[in-house]
Amino acid sequence: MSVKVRFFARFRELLGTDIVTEPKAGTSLAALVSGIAQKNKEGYDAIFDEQGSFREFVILMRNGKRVETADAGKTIVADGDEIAVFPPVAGG
Amino acid sequence: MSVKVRFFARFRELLGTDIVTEPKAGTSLAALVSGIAQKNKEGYDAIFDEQGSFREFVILMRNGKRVETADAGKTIVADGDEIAVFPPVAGG
Amino acid sequence: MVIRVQKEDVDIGALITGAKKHGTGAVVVFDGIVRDDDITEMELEAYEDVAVAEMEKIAAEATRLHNLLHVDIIHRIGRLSIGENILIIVVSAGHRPEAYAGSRYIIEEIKKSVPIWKKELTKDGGRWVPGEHGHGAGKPRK
Amino acid sequence: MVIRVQKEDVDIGALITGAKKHGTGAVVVFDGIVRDDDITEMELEAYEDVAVAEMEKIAAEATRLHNLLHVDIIHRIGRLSIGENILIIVVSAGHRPEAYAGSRYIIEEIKKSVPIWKKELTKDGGRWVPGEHGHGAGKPRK
Repeated sequence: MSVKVRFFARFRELLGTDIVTEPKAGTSLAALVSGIAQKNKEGYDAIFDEQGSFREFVILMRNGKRVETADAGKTIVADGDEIAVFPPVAGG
Repeated sequence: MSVKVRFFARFRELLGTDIVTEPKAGTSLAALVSGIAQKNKEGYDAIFDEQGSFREFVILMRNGKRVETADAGKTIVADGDEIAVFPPVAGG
Repeated sequence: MVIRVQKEDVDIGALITGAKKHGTGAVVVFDGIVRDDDITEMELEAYEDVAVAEMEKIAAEATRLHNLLHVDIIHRIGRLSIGENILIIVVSAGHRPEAYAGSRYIIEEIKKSVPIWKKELTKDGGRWVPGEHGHGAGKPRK
Repeated sequence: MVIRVQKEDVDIGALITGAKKHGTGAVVVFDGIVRDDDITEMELEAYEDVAVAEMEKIAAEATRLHNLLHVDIIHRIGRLSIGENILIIVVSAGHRPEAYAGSRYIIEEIKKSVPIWKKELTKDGGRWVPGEHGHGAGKPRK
């Protein structure tokens, strides 16, 4: 299956964006993002704390809908999903 | 001496405007306006009540400065004065 | 700063461009419009010199109270059709709270104290619009 | 109703004209501007589909809460110079309190939940502008 991961703003600068991955069945949103982020230590540290938990301010979306980071470990990604990971918004 | 009286809005429709008068020395603002208004009963009644006092909502200005109607009887007009008489403002 | 009572309409886009003084982060525009309250047209009348002087005082006070960087106030008079601009207020400030508050301050003060009157013209004649501030109108300002 | 994320600037005068729906008595425009905070330029980035969908929700909610007659929201992205328009909100309503309140509601909600980010470019590099709402961003709406 194929899942697209989009990082924005500072996370995009550190990790790139529109990353198409092919996770195994049963992969959680948290594991997916963690796996991709590990390719760049600074990018990983921007998103995850020392315990490997999402930092408090990180925002996750799955197909345009917010997923609380506390639920990301039990949210299983599906084929065709678009995952977005971004810092607090600052438009306007 | 010469004093100009300007009525606005409904008062203007009833009494005209830019009326140049030549009051006697010592004429009060109240007497001046009352004298002019008497030429048209509807105009007079729009500005004065049955006791001949200014109606509560009437606004008076002398040379662009507000004069409280309660003070109009003791305010003596002077040569070159511009007196304005108008209902509550409704711009904006 | 443009503070005017005039018959002509105005180019709001150009006013906005002119309001972008150094330090501007927000521009707020208020545009009061002739509303279709079963009327045919609206006729506006002003005590012009006093109206302009009063609007200048309001603009200065708004600038002081709300740290505005620029203020324009154009109040139209004469005969206006439904949908036409009556009053245009353009303010700029460093940040949005000041811009909104300054704009709102100006319109509320204009309603209170600027000697301008509106007559709604209808098929059956016309009616003078009552002021929102029955007795406060034209009160001396501190 | 125009709700858009785009690089191009927009003709605010034309938007105001388009906002004058039947019953309009007041139009309020908010124009957010690139402020000169010792920067050279600003670079804006959006999660576009979600940003537009979120702004559409905000416009609908503002319309419902404040009886608006028309709403336009244009949020610009890409690289903008000092003094350029970032965000233009045009609302119309029957009366001014609704127009001001609706406009303000929209900008505050955009700041909270629309996935757009700003980077201030400086002589020494750049800095991402922190959001005003650290953790509320993108919260599910009821």
